[in-house]
Amino acid sequence: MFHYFKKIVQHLKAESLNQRREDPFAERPEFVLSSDIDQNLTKFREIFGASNDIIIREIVFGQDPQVRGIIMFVDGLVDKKTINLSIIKPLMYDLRLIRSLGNDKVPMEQIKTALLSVGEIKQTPLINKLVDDCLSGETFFIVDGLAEGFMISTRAWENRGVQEPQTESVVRGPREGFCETLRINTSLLRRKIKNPNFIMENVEIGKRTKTSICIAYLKDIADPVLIDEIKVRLGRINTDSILESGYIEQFIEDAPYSIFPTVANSEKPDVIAAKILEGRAAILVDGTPFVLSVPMVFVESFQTAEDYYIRHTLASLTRIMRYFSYLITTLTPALYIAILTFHQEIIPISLMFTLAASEEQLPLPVFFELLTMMITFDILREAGLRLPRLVGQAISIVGALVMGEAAVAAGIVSDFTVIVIAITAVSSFVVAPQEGSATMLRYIYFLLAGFMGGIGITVGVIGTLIHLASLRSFGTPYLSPLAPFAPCDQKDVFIRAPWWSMGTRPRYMGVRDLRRQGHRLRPHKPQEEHLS
Amino acid sequence: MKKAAAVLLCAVIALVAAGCWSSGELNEFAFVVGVAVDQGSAPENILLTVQVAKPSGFKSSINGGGSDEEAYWNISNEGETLFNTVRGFTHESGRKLDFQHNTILIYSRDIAKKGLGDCMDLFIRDHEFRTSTWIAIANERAADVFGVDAGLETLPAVEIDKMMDAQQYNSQSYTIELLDFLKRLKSDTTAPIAPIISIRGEGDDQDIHISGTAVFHKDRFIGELGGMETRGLMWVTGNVKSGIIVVNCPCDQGKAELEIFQAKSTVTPVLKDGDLSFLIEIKEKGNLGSQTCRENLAPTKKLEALSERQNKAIKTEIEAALKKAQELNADIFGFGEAVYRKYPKQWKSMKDQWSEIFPTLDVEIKVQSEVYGTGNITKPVN
Amino acid sequence: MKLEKDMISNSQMAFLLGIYIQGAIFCTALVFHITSRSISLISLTSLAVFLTFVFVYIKLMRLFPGHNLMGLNDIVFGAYIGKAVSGLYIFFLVVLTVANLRLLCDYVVGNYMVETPTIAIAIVFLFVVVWAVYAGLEVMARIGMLFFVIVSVFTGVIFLLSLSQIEITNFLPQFDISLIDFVRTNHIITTIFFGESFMFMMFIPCMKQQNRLGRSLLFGLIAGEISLILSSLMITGVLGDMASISNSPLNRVLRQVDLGQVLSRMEFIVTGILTFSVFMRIAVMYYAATIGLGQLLGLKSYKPLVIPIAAVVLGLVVPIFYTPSAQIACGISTWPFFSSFFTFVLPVVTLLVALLRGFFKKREEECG
Amino acid sequence: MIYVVIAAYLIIAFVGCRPLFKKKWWAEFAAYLTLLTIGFSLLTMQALGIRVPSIGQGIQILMMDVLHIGYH
Repeated sequence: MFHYFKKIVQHLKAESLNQRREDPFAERPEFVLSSDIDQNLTKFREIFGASNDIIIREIVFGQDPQVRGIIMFVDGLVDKKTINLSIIKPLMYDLRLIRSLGNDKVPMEQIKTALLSVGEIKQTPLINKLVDDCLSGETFFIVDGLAEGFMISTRAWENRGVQEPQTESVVRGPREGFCETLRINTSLLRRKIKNPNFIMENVEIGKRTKTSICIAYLKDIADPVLIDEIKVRLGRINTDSILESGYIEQFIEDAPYSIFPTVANSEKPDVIAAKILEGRAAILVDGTPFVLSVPMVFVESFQTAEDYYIRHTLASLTRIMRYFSYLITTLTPALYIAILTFHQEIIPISLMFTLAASEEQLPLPVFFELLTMMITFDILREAGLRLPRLVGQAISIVGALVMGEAAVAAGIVSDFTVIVIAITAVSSFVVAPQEGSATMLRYIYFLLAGFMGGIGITVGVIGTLIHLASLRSFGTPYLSPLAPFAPCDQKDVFIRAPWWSMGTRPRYMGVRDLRRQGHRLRPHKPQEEHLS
Repeated sequence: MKKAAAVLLCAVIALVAAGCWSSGELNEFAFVVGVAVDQGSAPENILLTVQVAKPSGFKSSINGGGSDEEAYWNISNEGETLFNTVRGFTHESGRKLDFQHNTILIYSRDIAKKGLGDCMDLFIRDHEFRTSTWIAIANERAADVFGVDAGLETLPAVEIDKMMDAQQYNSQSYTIELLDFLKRLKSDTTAPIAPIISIRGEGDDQDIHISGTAVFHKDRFIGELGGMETRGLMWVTGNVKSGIIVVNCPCDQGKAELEIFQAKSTVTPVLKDGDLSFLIEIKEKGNLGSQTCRENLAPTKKLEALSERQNKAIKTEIEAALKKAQELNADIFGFGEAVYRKYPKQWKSMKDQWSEIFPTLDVEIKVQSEVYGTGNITKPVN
Repeated sequence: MKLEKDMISNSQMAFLLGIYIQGAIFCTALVFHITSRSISLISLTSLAVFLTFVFVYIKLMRLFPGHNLMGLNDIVFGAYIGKAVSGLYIFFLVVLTVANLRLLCDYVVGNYMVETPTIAIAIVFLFVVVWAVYAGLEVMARIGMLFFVIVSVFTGVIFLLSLSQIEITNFLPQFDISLIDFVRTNHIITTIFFGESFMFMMFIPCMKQQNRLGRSLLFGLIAGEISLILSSLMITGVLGDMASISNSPLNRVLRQVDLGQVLSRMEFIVTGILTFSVFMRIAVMYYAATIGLGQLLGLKSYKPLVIPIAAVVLGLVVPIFYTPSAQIACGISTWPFFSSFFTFVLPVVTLLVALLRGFFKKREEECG
Repeated sequence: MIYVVIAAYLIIAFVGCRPLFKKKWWAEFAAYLTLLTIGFSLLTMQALGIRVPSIGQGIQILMMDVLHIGYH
């Protein structure tokens, strides 16, 4: 008890101290280039230290006043060919063509405009800016006697080609997936939505990693309040490293303690484009193929890309089956335990005796037996994921089959338990985005059912619905087309209405322009034309 | 963080507080499928026989091996009152009896004669019993009924349950659920009825036979209806779903069997200035099932003659049931209720004298049957 | 002056009232002890009777826009008596919550979890009710809408399933009950099924469109009433006279209703679904009690009050009635009068006093 | 059983009062504590087996015997 109070006193003291400790991430002091090139040289050597992939090349150019210049770049991040052909070559050979230079100073303006045949050139005296850009793939070129350095964009590095993403495989629909470079991802999106209103704003987050993050949205559709809210939340992130969009997701999401995700992510450009066209905003993070999309609603995780490409009848049926499989994966173990231990009268007579027979010689009570099977299943799933592709496949198949059969044969587990576990296992993969919440819910309901039977499950379901209804994702209620009931949004929830009838965008996001299509687009036979 | 910790703590307290009070593993229960109540050795005692399913018996039958040992186990216990005999079973079997899966409730004839009242209350009050179980009266000792081998099923009680369902195909016995029996028991005038189970044959080729109906006055067994009278009763109460009526052919050289498809009955009390009479109308649709005479019964004239005879046959059955009921002075048809429904005010005065009015009640019976098909062939082969 | 910040739309309020009325499904046990034949007809007449009181409530709300029931009392009765009347209301709300929670626990313990003590079930349900009340009115309105759809669908399905077992003969002698019984059943249904929704006066100021109050409340009442009528029809049809002697006729019917061998014993799942509506009923009552108390004590927010009142309710659940049948006996004989004093007499008195004060003030201005 | 009740009382009182104490909401603080003590005293009485006055019975007696209102 005493220890506890001591901790509280320390906590109070630390709190008062906190205001005075200076913020570790304050901006670094600003340095400016000097006109003497040797001084600059020593400054850069001191900044970059001993890393050998940074190349500092001294060149001499100009005819009568021999001028010294320095070119600096990071080997591997730049395209060597452009540096040699369009920077060094013109400086060394072509300079002599511009004879008409009169005065003694080096004609920097003329070099920049007439000589260096490169796309983008920026000028800046600040060393920090120079260093940051140099490390992200630009080459910079300074000249003796001039206090400004040139930034020439020559970014080109090895990156993974545009391949089919592993996580969301699709039977029908585009197969391209995002890759690690931000510029390629934005180009993939730009190819999908060729519209000047499609804005991509860049933000730089992460003191040490300087990851560039791009907020993509449609100016005339997305709700400006949403965009400002995203910027505010991104602005609040004060961390030194952003390596994956998951960091961003956990920093900006609405309910950090909730088991339900409130920020959606996807690897496919067509999915993200569809979400942007619906009025959502996408957040692309450099260095990861997973793009976030906010706001997210619970119903969104039951919609897959393919639902919108195949015909609406089959799409609606598969979507309803997804809802059922989510219920099955969360509730079956709990119901099995509740029925077996609390409400035996539910079981029909014929099933009753085969069940009792199989439960007869088992050592463990049903609760622990099912618990062990559930835990083994989760271990198997994790093992299957973590191991390299070939071995992973083998593990999950071998594990499921052999272990299940052996356990039944050895008489540790009844065959009904294996069936229940198999059903829950299979149906847990159907709703991929909610797999995390499904596993958590399964264990929560299982414990409740173990202790209180049917009542436990009822209380669990009511509690989950309360939690879901109180969640918000960027201002949009989490169960929004269902809980605050919007009748005309129901066309895309349980069933996917045919395309020609999906006239308006979802209303729950406060979208500015609701109309998505014209009216009366139902395809009809030619002779019907003049009848109506 | 503090708030989350507090909420979690409350959750755990709530969970543990609930605890697992009324949970029980499957192997802690002995599942009862049939209950039989008999007269105990001493006059006021009751002998309770219970058929319990033995799970091990099922195990071997699943993976193919013939199960020599029975899949059920009959235990019986004797005591004055019902509930403490039920609890007394712990002397016999280590597991607690679980009546949730009980399908059949059999009373022996002598217990029924003495009165079911005192050994019925438990089956309504306890939360484990369901009112959708069958109720039946055994001709001799109810315990023996559970001893008979189960024929197609693994448990005799389940076999009886299936037979009770099958009775609707020949409408020879009025199968009734506990709820209907209690409804009749509760009403002042209607007489409760229950099917009769008897065992035929001896030694190991005994089999269960369900036929006839037992009639009660309040909760005492007073009489019995034969197969034909039961059918007459079912015509009136409209419970006939299918069955066979045997009539003589129009040419009187053989028999024709007509299958009943659909039967509807309306019972209307008629009260004309004080004296009460009943009108029973039966509409029946049937089909010519088979014939032994050589005559060609296909033409409609012949079919009408057949339906004429069928009307007479149905009428005789109903009259037989009526005569037997009036003999026993037991309103098994629910006439009293019908009068109450139609003339509530007058019923108040007639209610007490109903036991006098009913035996001398005149009932007019109108039957309108229709034979509309002769199956696949028109004329008999030879 | 009201403590509640978030506003809910009219349709959400209507559905909340609908699920609230459906929550009275376990109270049908009370009514069937007197007569079992003409319950559904009587509930129609009692709905008509209650409509007159709905106009009283709406008139009261129109007189003082922006004030809920507790704020009203201070204005109408002045400071001290107003506080006393609000105190009475809150006492009645707490007793109501405890009685309904007790009814739910007895139903569950009586039929499914026999050896579990009532307090354990009460703790579990109260935990979820506290969670819902903590989440606020808007969240409750949202779940209310969801639960309303689920419960209505299930009641409809069960009714269809039981159609095969319903006998018309159980209904027929419709009006042969004595006048006293008729008035008595009417009184019970009006107070217990509908009267106890008087606390919606606490939420009327939170509705967005104040002009179309009547329509949404009426819709909620009728929507809730439909599924109550369906279930009472089902009970009367299947059980007939047996309904009057069983403690919980609803459960006996659910056990009787079956469809072939598979669906034959689903009553524990159906009861789970029906508990949704009773949960919502208890949550709304509990919420009204906390809001009222918060306003009475002049607190800044009702949230700190939620857990203490849960403790009080928990303390009262077990001792409020000694046995379930004692609750039913009290429910039949004295409870209607006790609750109609609060739900009908007090609001009418408040309205009269308000009108009189309004009348005197106008006279003073004229001649003063 | 009594220890569980007292332990629960202490935990809930401590966790609930601390934020109110820090935010200096004295009215809520007082209301919180009084109601909590009432509730838990009822619970402890039940846990100790003391016969708690039952409201239902009170209503019944009040209405039936004192005011003679009620259906018989």
